[in-house]
Amino acid sequence: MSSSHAHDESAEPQKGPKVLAVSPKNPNVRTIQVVRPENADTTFLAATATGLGITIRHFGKNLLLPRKSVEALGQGGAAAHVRFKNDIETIQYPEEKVQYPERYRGLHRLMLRDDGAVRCVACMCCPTVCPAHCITIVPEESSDPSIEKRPAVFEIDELRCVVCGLCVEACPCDAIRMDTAEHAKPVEERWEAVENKASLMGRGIRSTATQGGEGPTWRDKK
Amino acid sequence: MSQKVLDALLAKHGGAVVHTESVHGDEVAWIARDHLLAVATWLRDEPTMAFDSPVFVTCIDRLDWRPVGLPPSAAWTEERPRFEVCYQLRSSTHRHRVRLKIAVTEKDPHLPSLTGLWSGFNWQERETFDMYGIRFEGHPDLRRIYLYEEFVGYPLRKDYPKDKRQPLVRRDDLPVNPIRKS
Amino acid sequence: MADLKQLVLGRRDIVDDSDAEHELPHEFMTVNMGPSHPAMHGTVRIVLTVDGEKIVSGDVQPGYLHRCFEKESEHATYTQIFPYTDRLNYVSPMINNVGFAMAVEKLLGLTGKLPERAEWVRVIVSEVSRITDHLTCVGASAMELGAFTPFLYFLKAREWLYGLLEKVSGARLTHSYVRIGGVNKDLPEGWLAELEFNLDKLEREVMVECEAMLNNNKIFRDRMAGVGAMTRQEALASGCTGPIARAAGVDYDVRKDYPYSVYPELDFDVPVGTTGDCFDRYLVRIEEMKQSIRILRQCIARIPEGPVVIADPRVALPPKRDAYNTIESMIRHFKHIVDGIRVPPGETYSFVEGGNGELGFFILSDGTGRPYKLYCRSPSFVHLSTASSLITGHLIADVVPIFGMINMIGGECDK
Amino acid sequence: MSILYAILDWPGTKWLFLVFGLVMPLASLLTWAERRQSAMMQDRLGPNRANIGPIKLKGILHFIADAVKMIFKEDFIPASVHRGLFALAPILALVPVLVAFSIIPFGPTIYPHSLFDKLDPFALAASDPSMPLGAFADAIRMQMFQVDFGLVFYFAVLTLANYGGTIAGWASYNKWALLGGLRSSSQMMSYEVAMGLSLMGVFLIAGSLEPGWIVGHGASPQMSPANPLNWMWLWQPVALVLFLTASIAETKRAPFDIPEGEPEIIGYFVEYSGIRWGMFFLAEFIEIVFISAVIVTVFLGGYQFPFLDPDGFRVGGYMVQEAGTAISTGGLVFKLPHWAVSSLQFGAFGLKVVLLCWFQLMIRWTLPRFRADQLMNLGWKLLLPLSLANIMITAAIKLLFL
Amino acid sequence: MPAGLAIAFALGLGAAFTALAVLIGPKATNPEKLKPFECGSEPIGSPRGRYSVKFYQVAILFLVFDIEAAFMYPWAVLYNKLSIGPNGMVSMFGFVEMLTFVAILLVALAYVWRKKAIGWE
Repeated sequence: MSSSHAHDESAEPQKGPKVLAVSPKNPNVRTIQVVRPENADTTFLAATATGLGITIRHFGKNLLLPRKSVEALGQGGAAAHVRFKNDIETIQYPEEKVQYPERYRGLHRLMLRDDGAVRCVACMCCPTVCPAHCITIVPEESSDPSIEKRPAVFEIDELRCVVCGLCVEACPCDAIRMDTAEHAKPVEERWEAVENKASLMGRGIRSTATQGGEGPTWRDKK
Repeated sequence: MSQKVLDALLAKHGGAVVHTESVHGDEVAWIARDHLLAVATWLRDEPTMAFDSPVFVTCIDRLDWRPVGLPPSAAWTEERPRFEVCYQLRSSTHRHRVRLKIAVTEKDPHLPSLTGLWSGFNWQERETFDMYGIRFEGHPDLRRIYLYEEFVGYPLRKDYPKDKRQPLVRRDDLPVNPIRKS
Repeated sequence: MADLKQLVLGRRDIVDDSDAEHELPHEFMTVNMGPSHPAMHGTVRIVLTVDGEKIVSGDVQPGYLHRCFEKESEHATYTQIFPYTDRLNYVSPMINNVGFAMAVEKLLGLTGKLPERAEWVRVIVSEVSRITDHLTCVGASAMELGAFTPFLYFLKAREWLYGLLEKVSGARLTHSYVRIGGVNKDLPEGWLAELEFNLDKLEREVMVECEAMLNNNKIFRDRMAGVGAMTRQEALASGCTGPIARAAGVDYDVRKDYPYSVYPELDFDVPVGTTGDCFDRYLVRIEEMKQSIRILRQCIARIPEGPVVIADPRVALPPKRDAYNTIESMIRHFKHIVDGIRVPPGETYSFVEGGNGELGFFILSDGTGRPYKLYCRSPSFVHLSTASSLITGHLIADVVPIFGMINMIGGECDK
Repeated sequence: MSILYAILDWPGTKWLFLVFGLVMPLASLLTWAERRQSAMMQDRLGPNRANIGPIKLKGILHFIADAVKMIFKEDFIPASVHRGLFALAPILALVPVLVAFSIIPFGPTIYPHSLFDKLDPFALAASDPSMPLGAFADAIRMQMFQVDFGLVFYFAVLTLANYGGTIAGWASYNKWALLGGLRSSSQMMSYEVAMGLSLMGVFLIAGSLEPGWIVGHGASPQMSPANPLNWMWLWQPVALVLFLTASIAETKRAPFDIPEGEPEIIGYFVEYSGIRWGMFFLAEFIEIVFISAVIVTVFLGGYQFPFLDPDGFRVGGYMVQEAGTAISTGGLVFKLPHWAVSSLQFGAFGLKVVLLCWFQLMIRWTLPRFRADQLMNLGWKLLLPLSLANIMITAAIKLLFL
Repeated sequence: MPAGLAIAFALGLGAAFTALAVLIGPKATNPEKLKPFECGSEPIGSPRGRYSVKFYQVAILFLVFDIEAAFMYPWAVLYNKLSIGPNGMVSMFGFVEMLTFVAILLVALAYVWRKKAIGWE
């Protein structure tokens, strides 16, 4: 497998893979040949022994050592450097829940004004941009003279929703958000998956993005 | 990028090439339908061309073509061929690409198949047939590929409504068990 | 002694045609493999005609997952297409996002004008996606060959990477992260360090273990080597790209031959195989994962600071703060949402190196906010078209590694 | 009293005890153990939820849930199957393994009247087994079926297990099942030969086909059968590997699970569901236990606890012949009563069997699956010549050192 | 006799399981469910066709080799006696006899191997 002396006339003991070509555009981009284990390198017994060595090590480790904490599990591989813990990655869902990342797109919610009214002004941006056509808004005149319109009906069919987050981006007044870190609930009937205005507002909080808001947005970040 | 391909094509097959252009770095050559096979064979076998690899086949349906910002003359009219079949080719040795376009009329949507030259076009031509109803003559196995045989119409044509429904097809031909029968 | 030898080995001077002559009559059996079959991931039907265990012919029929990507795209704005592209190759959605965005940017004339950090972020997420793609492919193939344990080790690592992509984009799989003119959001704080840690863990633990369990394993090797071999000529003529073509010795990688984004600045190796069989495809994929890790390490070291989306009002949404406060931005915001990004009339074919090979988007724009025509050159579809000839002559059991190493992704193949 | 002992010594009692007291629980537990163990190997948790109220036991109760589920599942028979054979196939798969257990000596001979005495092997050898009364009367032999052709009976019976898969495949009127059945029969046949031949070396050394004899005497008459060095694993290592390989192939489990080969052909039991499928499944797990029991009996000293002779632990003893029986004596002895010795020996047998089951599961989850032709090649072109060579080399060595 | 007992008991157990299935299991069939399962597609052709002769070859080979192996059991058991000649000396008789037998077996194996009757190719 490694270059034998018999036919290697260039006598250039090369380490690493065999280089077939070098890209003319970038000398550091090379075409290499994959190292193929030869037939002689592979045997049934050795392979079985190697494999068993690895699996038995995992088995022993997972049998003897305690599990990682749920916090560590939710962090993917990064928090795995908890010492003297086993490798088990399973999260037992209803009892153990992972911390979703900040950007996690979960169930929608409608944000509230300071007086608890809905922030949405029924501008129809989100139903327009939604690729799944899952948002239904019926606008009505707002009782507040400073606000033109508000949604009389605001429904999101969470079964149709593809959770792309375009509605959040399209909202010009921070009225709809997906940062609830909640899944769509399992339902028995299709209509139960339709979230109405009350349930969407029920999850809502007061928006911090006041008009004329100060402070850098994510796009201004250096 | 590969202007020399178009130049060579014009020089060699001037009669077959209707028109050439370069858009966004892609070289396009309109080829007359009857000369397609000859041009394609030459492109594959000529060492300076050596288009050894197919990239894709697709078709453009110009039925609603009313481009915004272009003069009305650019819009599609009944007199022009409705379909354009695009063949994109790639050369692994010269690293150039070319797109062949063949105008195909609505009444008689057929053109010679290039499957015999590049086997990779087999399924792609079937796909184009399936979606646009273009018949590739000489194709060894021109069947629908994504859709079922009973499907009515060609869904990617512009006159096929997006939400058109198809009749439900049932197949009930359970073979009779010889043992139970006896 | 010579007689004994003759007795055992048969007479050399007599042509041995006994097998051909005296074969008892038997019938070929036609059997459906798929669509609902454990090995036909992504629902494909193969109508096999078998002689005992040997495949005489196989008619591969995709289409059970047809999603009407192209028809739907013609009715969606360019931004709305991103969620659809997520579902093309659903094990590496970021690359699809990037590929589609690049095609639109080419029509807009924005190629090369993106903020530098946006390009680097795109490369980082693409390469992470490429690793997840290969992990899935290699792991799933190993699992279908009965090696369930390496499969779960691979998936464990894939889960870490998905977790990272989730932190960036907000979703594990359907990221919809890239936008025309850049990306949606910048990388979170400390994300690169976490990525580096996970890459180390992947390279030093998972890949080492799995290679030890698979590469030199005679059973695995025998199942893969010499199975579904494809010559360089066949690979080229059938339009194969990506790991399958490279395994057959085709030295073609879009990142190397038509470098895009920041790939010209990066150092990496393109692995190619010699025999073009399933084992070479496996090895190429394993090596590509290592190269992707190498690329990612360079990216982590070199990524510059700066904005991640272009400041061009034609393509990017105005910043939220401006949309809240200034009427111009508000109007632009509405125009953007309602009309979509207006792309000048023209057509282009733009391609990137996807997880499975050349992933191209052919877009014809008529100047509105929606593509007049969008065609996706999906590598899985091209590769699957070779499956019929690859499985012919092999045993039924060989369909599994061949199909696994073609890595047909239903969403991409059936579009 | 002696009627009680007669009932206890009745082969049927032993079979019931063996099957319902040992094999079925172990096989059922294996269905749970396989899932838990594979999970542990693969960094997962595995099933751990089955519980009855507060009794959780890490999901051990899973096998009960499985059984209940399978019994209460629809007894579903597709329209086009051959009904008689369809119903017969799972029974045919299950019966041979259960029958084959009758040759396994699963414990020492119990002398109920001297249960609390420290056994004197010399007195035992001198005693007349036909005597109706006395300390050694009413002996209960922990082996149901003691015949000279012992292990040949096992080969013969296990060959019948072939029919289960084959008939299931044919009766199902399903092409995948048919392929599975054909694969199953050709695989079992191929490995049957190697399996039979691989044990020939053991028979050469022991000079007997009777498993009880092999356990009771070991490889060499110069050493106590309780000495681990006297067990066949040391004398026939090649045979051990060959037999293990061939018998894992006989159980039709990975890496030899091509008759099932889930991702390829779905297996000969595609059309089976509920308890009928469960019988195939159970047969497979019983076969694991059985293979372990055979290997323990033949190669690992059976019920022998290391250095535990019938009268207690002994280090540095020697063998003497007394009334045609080889008895270990002398050395440093730690005498134990008969009940303690017997319990330890039962325990040793159980532990060895469990360990081998564990090992088989370990292998199953480590290796990929063979392809049909590679499997054939391995059986015919590697195992068969190797076992023939093993026989001849064993015979030659035996000739030289006789 | 004990073997017959075991067979009877085991058959009884199998029958009991089947009876459980028949008695307890619910019945709810429909025509779709009663079709043979072929990956969700309509089956093409019958599975009762004549299948490849290669499967039979294995069976024949098995018969040949297994019966030959059966001759070895008595030899193995009696090997001790065969190895002691009439004069109490070591006798090669048993060994040579079996060596010849195995050699013939190997020749047969080599022939079958060469004829590609084992495996599927």
